[in-house]
Amino acid sequence: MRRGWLSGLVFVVSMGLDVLFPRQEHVVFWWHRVPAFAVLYGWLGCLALLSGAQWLRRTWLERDVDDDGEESACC
Amino acid sequence: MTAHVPALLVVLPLLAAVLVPLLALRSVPLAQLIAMLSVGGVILGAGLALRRVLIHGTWHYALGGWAPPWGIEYVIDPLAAGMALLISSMALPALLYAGPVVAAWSAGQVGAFYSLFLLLVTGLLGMVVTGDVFNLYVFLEISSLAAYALLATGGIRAVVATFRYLLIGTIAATFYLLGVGYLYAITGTLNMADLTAQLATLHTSSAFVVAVAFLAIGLAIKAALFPLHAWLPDVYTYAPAPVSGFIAAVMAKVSVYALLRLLVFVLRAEGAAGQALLLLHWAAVVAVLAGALLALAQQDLRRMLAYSSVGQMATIVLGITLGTPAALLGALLHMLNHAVMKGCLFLALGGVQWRTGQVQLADFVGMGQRMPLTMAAFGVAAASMIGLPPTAGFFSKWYLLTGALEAQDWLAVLVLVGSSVLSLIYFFRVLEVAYFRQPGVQALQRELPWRMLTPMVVLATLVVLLGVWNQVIVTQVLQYALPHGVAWPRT
Amino acid sequence: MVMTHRPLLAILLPLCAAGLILCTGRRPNLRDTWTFLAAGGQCALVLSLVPAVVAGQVVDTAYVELLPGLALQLRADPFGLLFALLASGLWCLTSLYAVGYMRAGQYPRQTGYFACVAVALSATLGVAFAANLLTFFVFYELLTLATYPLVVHRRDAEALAAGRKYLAYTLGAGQCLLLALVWLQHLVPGATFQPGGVLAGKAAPGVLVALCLLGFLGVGVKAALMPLHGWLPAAMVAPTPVSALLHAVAVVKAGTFGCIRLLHYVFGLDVLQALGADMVLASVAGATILLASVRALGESHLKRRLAYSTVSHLAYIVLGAVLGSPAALAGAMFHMVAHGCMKITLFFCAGAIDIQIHRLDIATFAGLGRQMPITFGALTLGALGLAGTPLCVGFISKWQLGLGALQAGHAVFLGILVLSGLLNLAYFLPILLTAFFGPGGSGAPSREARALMWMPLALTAVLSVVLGIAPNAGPGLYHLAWQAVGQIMPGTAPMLLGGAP
Amino acid sequence: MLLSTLHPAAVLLGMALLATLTRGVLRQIALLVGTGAAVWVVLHLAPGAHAAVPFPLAPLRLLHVDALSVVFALIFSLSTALNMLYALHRDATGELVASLVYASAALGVVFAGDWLTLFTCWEVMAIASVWIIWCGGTARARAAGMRYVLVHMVGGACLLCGILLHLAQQGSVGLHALTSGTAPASAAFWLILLGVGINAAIPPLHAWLPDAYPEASVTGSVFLSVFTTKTAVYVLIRLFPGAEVLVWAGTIMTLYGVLYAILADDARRLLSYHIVSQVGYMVTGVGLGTDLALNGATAHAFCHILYKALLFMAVGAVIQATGQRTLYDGGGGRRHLPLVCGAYLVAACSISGVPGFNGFISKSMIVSAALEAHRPVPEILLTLASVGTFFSVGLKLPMLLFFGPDRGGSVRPVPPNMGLAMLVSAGLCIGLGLFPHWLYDYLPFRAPYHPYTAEHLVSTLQLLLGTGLGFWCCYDGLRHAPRGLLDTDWFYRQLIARLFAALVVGARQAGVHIETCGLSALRLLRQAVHHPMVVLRPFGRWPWSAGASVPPAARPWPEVVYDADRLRRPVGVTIFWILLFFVLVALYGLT
Amino acid sequence: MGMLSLGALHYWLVACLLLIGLHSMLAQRNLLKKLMAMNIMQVAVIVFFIALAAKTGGTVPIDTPSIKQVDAYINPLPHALMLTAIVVGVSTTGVALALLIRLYRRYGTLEEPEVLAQLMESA
Repeated sequence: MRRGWLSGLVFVVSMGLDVLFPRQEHVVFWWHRVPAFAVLYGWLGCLALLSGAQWLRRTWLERDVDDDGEESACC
Repeated sequence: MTAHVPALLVVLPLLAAVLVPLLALRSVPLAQLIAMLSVGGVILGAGLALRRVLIHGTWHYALGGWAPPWGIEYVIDPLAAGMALLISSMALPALLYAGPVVAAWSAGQVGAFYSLFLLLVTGLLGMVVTGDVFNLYVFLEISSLAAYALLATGGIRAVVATFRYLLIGTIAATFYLLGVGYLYAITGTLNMADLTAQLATLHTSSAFVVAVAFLAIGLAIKAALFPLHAWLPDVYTYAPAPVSGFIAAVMAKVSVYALLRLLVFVLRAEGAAGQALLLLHWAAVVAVLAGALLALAQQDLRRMLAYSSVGQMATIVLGITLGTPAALLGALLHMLNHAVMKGCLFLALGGVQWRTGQVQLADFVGMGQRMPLTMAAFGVAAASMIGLPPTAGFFSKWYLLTGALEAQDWLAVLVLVGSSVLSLIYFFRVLEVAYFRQPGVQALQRELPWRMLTPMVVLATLVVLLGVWNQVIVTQVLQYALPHGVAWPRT
Repeated sequence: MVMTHRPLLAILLPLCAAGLILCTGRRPNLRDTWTFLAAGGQCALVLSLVPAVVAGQVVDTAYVELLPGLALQLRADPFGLLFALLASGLWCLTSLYAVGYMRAGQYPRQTGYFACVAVALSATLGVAFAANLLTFFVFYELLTLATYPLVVHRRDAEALAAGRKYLAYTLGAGQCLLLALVWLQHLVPGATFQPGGVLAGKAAPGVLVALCLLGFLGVGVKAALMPLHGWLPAAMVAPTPVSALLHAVAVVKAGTFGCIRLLHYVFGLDVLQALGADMVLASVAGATILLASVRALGESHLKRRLAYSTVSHLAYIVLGAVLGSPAALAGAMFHMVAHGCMKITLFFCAGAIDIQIHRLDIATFAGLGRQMPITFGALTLGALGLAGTPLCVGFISKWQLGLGALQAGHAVFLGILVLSGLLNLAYFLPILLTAFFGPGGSGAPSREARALMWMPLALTAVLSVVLGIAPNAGPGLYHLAWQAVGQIMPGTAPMLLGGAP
Repeated sequence: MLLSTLHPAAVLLGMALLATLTRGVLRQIALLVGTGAAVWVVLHLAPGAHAAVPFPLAPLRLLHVDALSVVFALIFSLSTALNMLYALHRDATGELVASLVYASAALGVVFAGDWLTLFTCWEVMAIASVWIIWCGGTARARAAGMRYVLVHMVGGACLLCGILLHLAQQGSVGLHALTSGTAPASAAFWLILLGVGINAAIPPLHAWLPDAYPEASVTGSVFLSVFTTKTAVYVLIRLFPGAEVLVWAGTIMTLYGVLYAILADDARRLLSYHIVSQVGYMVTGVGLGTDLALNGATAHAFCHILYKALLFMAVGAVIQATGQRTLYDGGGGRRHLPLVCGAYLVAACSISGVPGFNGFISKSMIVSAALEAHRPVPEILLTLASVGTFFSVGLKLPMLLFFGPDRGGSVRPVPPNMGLAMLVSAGLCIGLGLFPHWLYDYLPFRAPYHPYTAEHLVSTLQLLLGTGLGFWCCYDGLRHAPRGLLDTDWFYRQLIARLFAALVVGARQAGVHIETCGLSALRLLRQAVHHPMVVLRPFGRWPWSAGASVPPAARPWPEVVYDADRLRRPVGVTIFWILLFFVLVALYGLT
Repeated sequence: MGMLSLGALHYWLVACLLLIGLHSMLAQRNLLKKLMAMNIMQVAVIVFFIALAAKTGGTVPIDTPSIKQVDAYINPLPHALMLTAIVVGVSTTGVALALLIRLYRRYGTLEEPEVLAQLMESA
């Protein structure tokens, strides 16, 4: 619960900062104008990557550890 | 003296044959010496004759001064002289070799043996030098009779074999005689040259056909052409070593010579003669393989050599019936080479049998260590039979193959190659056992006495020398021995 | 045109040595001295021919006429000299090694062994210097006969069976070659080896096809092309020096040598191309390269694995010879040298291992590399070289062959070559892995074989690296190969890239 | 001046030779001095220096110095020196020699002026590196090494084919960019790209890297992490600048590596996947092909080598000290190994692109290049990848490995040379981060860039902050028992290996079968030959069908012996043949 | 020609003799009988040659003072040949008989099958 509050707080603060001091240079794509985009993107990306990875593992990438030891077929 | 060389070729061994038994009662070595001297004289004479005919051409000699075609004429051309030289020079080693073999016999037996041997030589020489078809019959029978008697000295199995041979051989001689009779009936002459002249117009008549059939079959039997070979294996197998060494080397070849002389030289391979040659060709094609296969089947090595002779004789006949220059040269060269190497093989084998009593393949384990020189001679001759360069056999195979290619007779090509592959197998089998199998117990070395060793070593050396000098032989001698109308080398 | 008897002497010298060896069998040291003298002398004689040949002269020797218009005739041209240099040079090292091996293993019948090897080398030189097919055939058969006793040296049932197989294959092939020879003489009387061939327009296509079949059956057996390879693995029962010198260098190379002689000095490539025979032969060679490598993977016995590897690499040579582009031909010729150096190294190593641990099953080498570092170091170099790793001599020929395949417009053969390189690694690397990194030592701790054995194998290993870095080192073998190619395909200026200097 | 054309690789090769001859302290000193000397030599190379050697196949340009090659040579030699310092306590001669040969081969690639030299050094690198892996000594290391070398040899084969095709098409042996021409990409182009791509670990050709690197020894994997992929990046910059396909390949690489890194349990495997991810940035840079992008790729390679080596050093030190390899069976590294922990954090900050560390000054170059090239998708995805990087390397790994609950267990002291090496590396990371122009002055292309702008700092910090929060939220979901990960190596590890084994066995059985068939046929034939008469008998009653138990090799002669006495026929038979033949000849003649 | 004027009768005789000889050589199991058959065959040949020599009104070719012209004599050559042939035949028979005696002493029979059988056993 505390985590949720804290995240929200940080997000709000940084958005405020961004609103107060809007970005001048390196504005090429639309998301560069979105306030606090970086924070949001980092937070969401983090969750997305993690869940995506977990999902990948569960669906395809499971395998038991011990088939690394096998010698190569050519031996 | 040199004028009468043709007669001497026959008379010398004949006289010796009469003389030797008497001398033998006095002293066996002297008799042996005389026998060998007479054969040596024949070699000398044959050499002289060959030299002369090569220089001055064919040598006609009217026996007893009766002019042909009424009298008997001896005709010596390069082929006849060459054959005479071959026969006599194969006889000499056999005689030398016979010494230790007959050592145990009584003087009378020894005398009889040598005299029969000389009679055999006489007969074969006569068959070669005569120019008269009936005279050829007489000499054929002389040689045959002497051969029967000699072969029968090989023990009881030899007696059975010889009697069977006698029956078949007499049939052959009789057929030959009938053939001569038919020729005489339609031409009224017995002289070969005269026959040639007379028959120029007659070779379509049915009597001629029958005559050719009789001649061809008769001589084919004597030449042991498969399937008329049945007399040969037993005879060669059970004959005493020196005899088989000589007989296997030349006797059948003289019959092939007669076949060549009559069908190709005298009858010019025209009409029925040509057809007979064609049939003989097919018979030979079968015979080459049959002989080799049967040889492969044998465990008794003497019998193996006998069957290999069947195959090789067929090879010679094949060369003759192919008829191209190279093929004929190959046939003639193979007569020479095969005589030398087969003689060597039989002498070596006989030596082994004489020393150890073993002729079965299985018993030859370690023979290479026990009798090194003998087996070495055997090996060289075997290599030549297989046709490995630079031994003699390679070159006759070469000419025969070339001839078959000239004639574009692919079947003959295959047969020739196949037979040398088969001979490779059955001779290598012996060498492997003799040299490369570990003998159970290390048998000590017991080599033959020099009198038996020398002939086979000389022959083995000859096998190689003939190979190296075959070019000389072909260009200096054999190409003049070809029937006229066949030129070599083609350009 | 230079007349000299040195080629003849190079052939006669070992024969005399064989005689002396047989005579002095009772005194081993004296006996083996003859081998050394003969090997050295032969090598010196062959080397002395190099300047004249490189200068572009044809070194001919007096000859004896055996058959009308057909003579036993010797000639030293660049290609023949290449082969002669390879054989005689490696004989020098092998004779050292063999003495060490036979004595360390206390082999029986050493006298006969050394005599036969001498005869075999004389025959090999005869094959190399043969000026026409007859001479080639004579020495080719002599080579077979001289090697047979070496194959059955152990004299047990297995050895005898192998020997029978060996003779059945080789002498049977000899008959085919003989027939081809007679036929050739019938078609082109007195033909000698001519760069570019002598048969163009001399015979009907049908006859040429038959002749082709016979000829390549004849030489294909010793070259161990795939349906005809059966004798080579069987012949591995022979003592290892025999497998090294004869069944990796002399005999099998005589086969490939014969292939190239037939292809480019008798038939002429354009004749074969007109028949379409070249692609047939190339396909057979390509299939052999791959199949033999796969068979090698299946073998757990070192010598048999090496034997199949030999089969595959001989097919490289045949392939390069038929592809018909200069680079490929040069690659093929040089691969004779390359494969010779590397494979003889490997067999030497096999022999050393055999002497030390009396086993050749690869699984038993675990940890042996740490105990015999020199042997297995040499083995590593040889193996990597055969796989065509750069800096080893094998890379030079592989590069040439690949480039030649592309020049000839057959990229597929480049694929086959690199694939075979991978397969080579697949069957060599496990050996190194087991030997160097395998768990623990196998049984009793072993050590290097005696100096007389490890020195030659180290030398050949170094040689195969030196030739990889400087292919023209010494007598300039690479240059000789290109000289021969220049004779066969006139006007092929060896281009710098992928080419000769 | 001779020094200006002295090949640095020669120095390292000399060191390798020296390492085989000497032992103990002498060798340690020699190695340090020698590797340092190599750096010095690189710094003193004359730009544009050439050293050509005649060679029969093609003239070799062994030494071809320009700005690009100098940067890579500098970082290679530098990190060789550092890694050598790190490995100074080891007494494994084989591994040391292999490492030095490996490094010198990498230098050889960097300075290669022609295809032949390039390929040669390429192959040598593969062999030397597999030697290092095998020196790991475990069964897993042996197997992984075998897979590694085979994959690399396949790559080498592709490269060789490509090179030969290229040479056959256009004669010149000099290296030049294959993307410069307007001609459509040829087979040679793709083959060479494939060969290089395998070394650059571009998915799906990357699996050899996480498979093999974790299996090497602690010091070995540090060496491995430096050279192979970065030489590939160098070659890509040389040959394929601006190849569009590389943009996407690189972008995918970054995310692919990150995803697997999030899932990885083995510390060094996690780092290995991050090599894939980081190299992805460089590949994208090469693909973008602008001067800034190429500079970025070069710079990133430079920095990456430094901090990645440092990461491996730190993790290696942990393994050296506690013997634990995976993240979950321990922790508390903070308490026992404070220095290692600190060094690791420096490297982690670098790789995560925290301002003030060297990752920040190089990675941002590539992202900005994407920005300037107006490539939205790569830009956004690369940013996402850096999020993942910070997540797994910057937070997950240290949380588990250093700050996790201490499970006790003995802790061996870390050798001082290791610590020193880590300190120096960490110093370099920070130094370059603070003074970017140290690096920028060396960059080959002319493209001014300033990382430390306000917005850039703000956005970067925001991103990191967000990532941190995210990690904080889902921290608990990370603990689980170690599990294996399927990757593209499944194809050759399972599929191809099985098929290949089947092929080998099949071929062998087929060969044996054929031989046995031939033998039995021969036996039959021989039997028939040995006794021709029996061929005439009906098949069932062939007498040799009995004793066929003995192997044919043991039977030189047959069971059924030709017995002349049994086969002797009465003489009448022959007479019959005679008459038959007579009739034949007569009839043939008469008709 | 003169010789045909007798008609072909004696040629049939020759043929019969020859075939009898050959047939019984082929068919008889006794070796002695085979030998006798062989003699019959040879006789056939002799008759054949003599028949060649015959001519109508010719007398034996012995030089008698009363008969001067040559063609009153029959052709002497075949007779001379046949004398030789007879000699050959007799000696062949002699050798054969000698062999048969040895065979009989060893095997106690002259029946070919029995001899062959005993050969088989003695092997």
